[in-house]
Amino acid sequence: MLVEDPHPPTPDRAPGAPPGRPSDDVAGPPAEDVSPPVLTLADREALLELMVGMRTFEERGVALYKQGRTPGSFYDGHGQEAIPVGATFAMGPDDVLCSPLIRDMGAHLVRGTDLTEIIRHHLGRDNALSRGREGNVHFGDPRRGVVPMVSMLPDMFVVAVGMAMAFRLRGERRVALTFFGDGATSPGAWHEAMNFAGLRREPVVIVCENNGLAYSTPSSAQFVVSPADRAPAYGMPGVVVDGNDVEAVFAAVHAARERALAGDGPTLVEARTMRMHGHGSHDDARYVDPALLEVWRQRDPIATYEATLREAGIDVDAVRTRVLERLDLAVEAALASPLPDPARATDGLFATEEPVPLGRGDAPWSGFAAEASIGGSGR
Amino acid sequence: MLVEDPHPPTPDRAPGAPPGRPSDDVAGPPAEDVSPPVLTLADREALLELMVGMRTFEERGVALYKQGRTPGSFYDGHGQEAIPVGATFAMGPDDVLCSPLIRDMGAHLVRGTDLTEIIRHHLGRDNALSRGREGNVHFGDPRRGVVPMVSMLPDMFVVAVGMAMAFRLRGERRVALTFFGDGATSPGAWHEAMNFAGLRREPVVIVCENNGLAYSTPSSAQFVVSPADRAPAYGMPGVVVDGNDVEAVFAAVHAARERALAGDGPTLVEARTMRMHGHGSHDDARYVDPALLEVWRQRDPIATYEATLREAGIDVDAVRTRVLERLDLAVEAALASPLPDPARATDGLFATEEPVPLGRGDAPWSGFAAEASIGGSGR
Amino acid sequence: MNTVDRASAPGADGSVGDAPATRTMTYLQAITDALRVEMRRDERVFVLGEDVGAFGGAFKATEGLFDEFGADRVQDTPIAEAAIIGTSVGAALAGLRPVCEVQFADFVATGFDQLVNVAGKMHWRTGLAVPMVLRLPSGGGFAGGPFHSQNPEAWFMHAPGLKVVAPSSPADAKGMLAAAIRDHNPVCFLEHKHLYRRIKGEVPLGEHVEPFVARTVRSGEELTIVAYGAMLHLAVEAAGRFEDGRVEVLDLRSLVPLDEEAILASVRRTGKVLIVDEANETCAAGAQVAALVADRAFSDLDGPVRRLAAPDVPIPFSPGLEAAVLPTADRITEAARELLAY
Amino acid sequence: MNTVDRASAPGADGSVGDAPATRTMTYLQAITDALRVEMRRDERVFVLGEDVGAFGGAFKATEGLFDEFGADRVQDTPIAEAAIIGTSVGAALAGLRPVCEVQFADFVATGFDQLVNVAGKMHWRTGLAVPMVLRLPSGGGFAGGPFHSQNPEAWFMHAPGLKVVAPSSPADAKGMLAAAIRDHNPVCFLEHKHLYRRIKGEVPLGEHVEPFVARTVRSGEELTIVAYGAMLHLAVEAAGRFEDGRVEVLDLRSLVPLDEEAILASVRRTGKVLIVDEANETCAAGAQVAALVADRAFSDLDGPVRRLAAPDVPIPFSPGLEAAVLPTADRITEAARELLAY
Ligand SMILES: Cc1ncc(C[n+]2csc(CCOP(=O)(O)OP(=O)(O)O)c2C)c(N)n1
Ligand SMILES: Cc1ncc(C[n+]2csc(CCOP(=O)(O)OP(=O)(O)O)c2C)c(N)n1
Ligand SMILES: [Mg+2]
Ligand SMILES: [Mg+2]
Repeated sequence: MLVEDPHPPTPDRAPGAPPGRPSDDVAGPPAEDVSPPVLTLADREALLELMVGMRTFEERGVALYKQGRTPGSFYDGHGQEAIPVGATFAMGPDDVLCSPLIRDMGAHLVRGTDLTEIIRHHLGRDNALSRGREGNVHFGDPRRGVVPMVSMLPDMFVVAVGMAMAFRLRGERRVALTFFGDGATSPGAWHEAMNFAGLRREPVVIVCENNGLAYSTPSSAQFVVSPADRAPAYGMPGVVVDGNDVEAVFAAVHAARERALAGDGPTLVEARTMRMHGHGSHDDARYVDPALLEVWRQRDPIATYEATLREAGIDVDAVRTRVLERLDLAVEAALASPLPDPARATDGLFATEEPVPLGRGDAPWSGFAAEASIGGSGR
Repeated sequence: MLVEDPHPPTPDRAPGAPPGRPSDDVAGPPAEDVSPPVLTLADREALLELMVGMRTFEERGVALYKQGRTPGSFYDGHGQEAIPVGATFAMGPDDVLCSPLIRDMGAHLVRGTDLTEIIRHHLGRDNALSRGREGNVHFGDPRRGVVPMVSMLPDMFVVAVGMAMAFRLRGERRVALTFFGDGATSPGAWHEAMNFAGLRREPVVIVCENNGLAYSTPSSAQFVVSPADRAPAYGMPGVVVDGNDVEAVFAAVHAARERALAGDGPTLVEARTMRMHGHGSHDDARYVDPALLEVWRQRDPIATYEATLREAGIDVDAVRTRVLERLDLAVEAALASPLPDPARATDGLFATEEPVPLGRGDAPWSGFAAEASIGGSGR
Repeated sequence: MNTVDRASAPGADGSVGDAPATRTMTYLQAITDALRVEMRRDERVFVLGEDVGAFGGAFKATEGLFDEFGADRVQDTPIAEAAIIGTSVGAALAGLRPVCEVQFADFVATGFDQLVNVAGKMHWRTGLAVPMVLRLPSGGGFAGGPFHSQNPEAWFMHAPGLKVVAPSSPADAKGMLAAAIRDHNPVCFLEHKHLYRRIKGEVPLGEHVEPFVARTVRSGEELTIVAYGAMLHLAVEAAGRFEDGRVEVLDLRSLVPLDEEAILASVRRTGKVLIVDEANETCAAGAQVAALVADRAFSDLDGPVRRLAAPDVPIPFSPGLEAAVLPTADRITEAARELLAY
Repeated sequence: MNTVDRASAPGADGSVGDAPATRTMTYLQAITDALRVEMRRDERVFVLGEDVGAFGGAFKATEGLFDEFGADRVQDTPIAEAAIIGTSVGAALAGLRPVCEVQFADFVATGFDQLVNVAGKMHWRTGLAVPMVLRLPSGGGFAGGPFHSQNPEAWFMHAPGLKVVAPSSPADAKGMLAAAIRDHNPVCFLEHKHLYRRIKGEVPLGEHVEPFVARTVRSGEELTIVAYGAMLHLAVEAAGRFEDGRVEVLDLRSLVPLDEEAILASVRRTGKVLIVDEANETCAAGAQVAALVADRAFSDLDGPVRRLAAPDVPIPFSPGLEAAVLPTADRITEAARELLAY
């Protein structure tokens, strides 16, 4: 029954709010009393290794594509590695990623998805991730809690909100992490997802990768107010972070996750960065001023972090060597893989068996080691 | 070529902005130096008459529906008359309404649409507005610059932005006025329309009728932040106005129109009111607390305005009498009208002739009398 | 036996050996009953949509559920069909079984992308199941006009990965909704608004599940009328105007999967077919059935493959116009007569 | 004459008395040419879409237009298909003639509601014309995968009020796009991505308008193959494998309006028909053509109404899988052979 004044002043809590949730601080910043997460030296080395892994993989991917060995298209996130890596590093094993997008190869690496399978997928070979039915960035690893994306932007954000709702309804201690670009804030689906997430305080962590471009279109032709500044319009905080600083991304996403786990709802983390390559490998991006690229190249997330870690005593060259060795083996194995069987192209349109729950992903951050297992289900 | 920093601070003007527009004050309040519009005694009497006309019509409409003479459904805007009347009263003859919705009968009256045709339309008789193809609130009068609505909320807002774009591109001095309810801010189409309007500074005047309810669902279960407070997220001002005060609505919409004509873009006017009847005549709205309705009944837009005008010397009883006489005649004529010819149900799916431009509507505000004609095209 | 105000109703297949207890219900009550029974049976099932909570939905299909199951399992949503569908996909991926109500089937167009591109393609692409139901109050016949009368099922049929069902009787409404909820795939459940309160029938109490196959509602040797949803009742009425044993009526019940064998078996036997659709004619479900028959029953055909459907215009509001557009028992009878005489 | 890498192309109807000057163009160049010519001719025409401005569009269909016509008439939009379509409806109502580009036809699902409910129904409901064109780069064949290969035309055919056309040759691409722009109705213009750079043909310079009717591309007496878009080329290739004069190929070119008389005339003469569709089979354009033939050409049919289409699954990415799903010249040949032998 409608008894309250129909026009509650912003941002009072709606009576429709989920029970048992605190009603303060809806649109405020993340709680200040959360102690900042500690990154050990091993964590930091892992972060570097994951970023280098992403870049090395993608460089090889570009090469394979240009050699004509990869059908369709190839997309990379050169210069944006800190975002998928830093954000996913803050996720626990039972958290889900829904979904890593076009610049987020590193997220898959953090979760531990097999590199050979990923390359098989790109090459259109038979593989455990997509059976050749999908290509380029359209893959995930449900066994590791990673839901594959669809192209339509930002549909998977809506889906992530629904996953988070399920976690909330069941009282589980887990969050859904979602990624999208600056351009993906323009479709109506973004608004609906933001609104549902904010209204119902779903435990969803929202990472907007603002690289200033949507294909050839600059952000300035997408919106007048930046994504983080729009978050309060949905009763959630928006946080801007340096998207080229992997530790900063980790910290911001970690705080957002804590907030979600505490029942305080979603946070939009806007990670600012620059797309350093074309939209895809087919695009020379001549519409971007080389001088601007040069400015950002000075801020390369890997080079700067390497310098920091080298100073901290880490053997960054060994990291690179390890990564390259793994990659070489994976590429070799993938290139030797068979193509999928055309006779099976049409099977499995419908599910005929009780669905298998999503599995748990790798959660390499040392901070999780101490934590008790939080009840995820295997796959 | 992308040369600017991809992350301009909010709310700097985007380089994609239409040329020749001032770049200040994007998200600020309407300019203060616009002198408030003057309402003559005749204007005020007209406002009252239009509100009374709407209410009287709708009460008769409910009766006809309950008598089973009106097929389908019937919706009314009892208690919200000040909004469509006040807002449309601020429109010039060449402005378009796209579109009056479910609570906006008064808008049609301001534009001068023939009452008998409207009743014919409701009754499913042959009529000039819809030929019986549409019913209840689905009508407009293109000859008077009023585009009929569709049900899908808030699709016509998107269309209004497109009409405004055409006016801007052709350099015409006219605006598009659009209406929608609080609930209609949840669909993705709302976001896309707000974003296009704000980004391109379209001359569109946006009236949100916040009556606290979307069917049975209170606003508090639709959003956490009210529509006016969301407008700045799109680089446009949001203004809250008492939706039960017809002169306040008129003034706010007048200011929004001036702002749009000056090239400063859209304004969202949130008119706060209360839905005093059910969602439609089929709905007893038992989900609304009677005490809350009683509070709002004290603020009835017609009763309070009548009191004011009576004090100002206007013969309000004569107004009621005039309205009723016109209505009786119109109902009688409509009930005597023939049904549409079933043989013609399928004709005219496609347009085969050069489209006829929208016509000019009545613009009864005395302030327009002095203004020169602004180049609209007849129909 | 179902009753219907102006048509004899299709028989429920009645003769079960250990027949469960039944009760007379309207089509609408049968839907509510299915929701209640399935929600009691499986705590993963929840409903969401506009005004489905305490209000019980625009048509009262969820009446009583909020009181019994609470706000978490009977969720009022903002007006946002893409989010209703998209969050349901997410909830389904996370192991729940959402049943969404779209207030009128017409509004599904605003959530179309989530349905066809996300829900429909998920399993084939990724192996992930999306067990969810989209309840779509559809159809005309009550002066709903162009935006409250649509029959969008053909759009879904042309979107691989969606199941599409359209019951015509109360017992089927219950049994097929239960089956849809238990299905591991996204199911578009077309419930016909004009049948909600107009038809009553015996409905099994407790658990009741109907498979997604066609059913012969009336047997005949000379002509097969294929129909589903509200049109089934008109087809039965029309068939009843001919001598017993001449006109067979097949209730498709499920459009995806389409019970091709049942259609072909009937048409091969009768040699003639009339396909009735309430939807707009071009590329409707009936076109698919016609194409199927024209290919795979060709050698048994003794006459042209006839269709009756709404012409390709929106559904008009004014009752006289609407009646001119929607198929009627008279027009079905007329077409049947012509075919029988062919 | 058009050329195509692996198939003989459909003939342009060539033999015009006072033939205008022509130039060899790709299908894509022909589209750009149509836009340029029509924009020069009518200042109400403007284009909008994602990246269509200085960048020239994802496929470069609008290349050069921004430089010639400026930002007002070649508008980059945010990623928002509903707004692209909906603001176009508004601009059309206000007297302009928008031509929207949807970056890939697949994304039209996100703007579906504006298209089917607002644009499509407007004229019949209100008498207001909505002259606009939706350019939809569609189709597969290049490892685009499930979200970059779709053929959504049947959805539009089932939405009254939309015209739907799908040219197969450069000359038609130009002439039919010009006709779409001059049409007073919303027109879905399906341009096949796989034809963009693969086929070339002679295209009339300057103004060139093609009506929305079918065209006989190859004459024959024993079998009609009905196709459109990319499939037309495969049909011509397959027909060429039989002796001259046996297999007729009809290029539908327009799906709404559907040139029923041309289809019926051909099938009545040949007595057999094979309908080829790149889209998913169920409720596709081909189903409508089959239903039409099975009803109105029944007495002239000498064999079953055969269809070839993509099975009801998303279009796979891996080239071997994709080839297994899309119709090929070989499969068309095989089906034609069977029918000829029937
Ligand atoms: C609904 C929809 N429309 C259009 C596209 C085509 N498209 C693919 S990526 C892209 C640009 C995305 O920009 P952004 O979200 O900023 O991500 P970025 O590429 O910069 O990482 C576009 C327009 C799409 N994927 N989805
Ligand atoms: C896209 C869409 N979904 C659902 C509906 C059904 N519907 C009609 S009116 C209404 C409530 C509208 O609320 P609001 O916008 O606040 O307007 P009000 O009725 O209060 O004037 C709903 C849900 C619709 N018209 N459009
Ligand atoms: Mg971007
Ligand atoms: Mg409201």
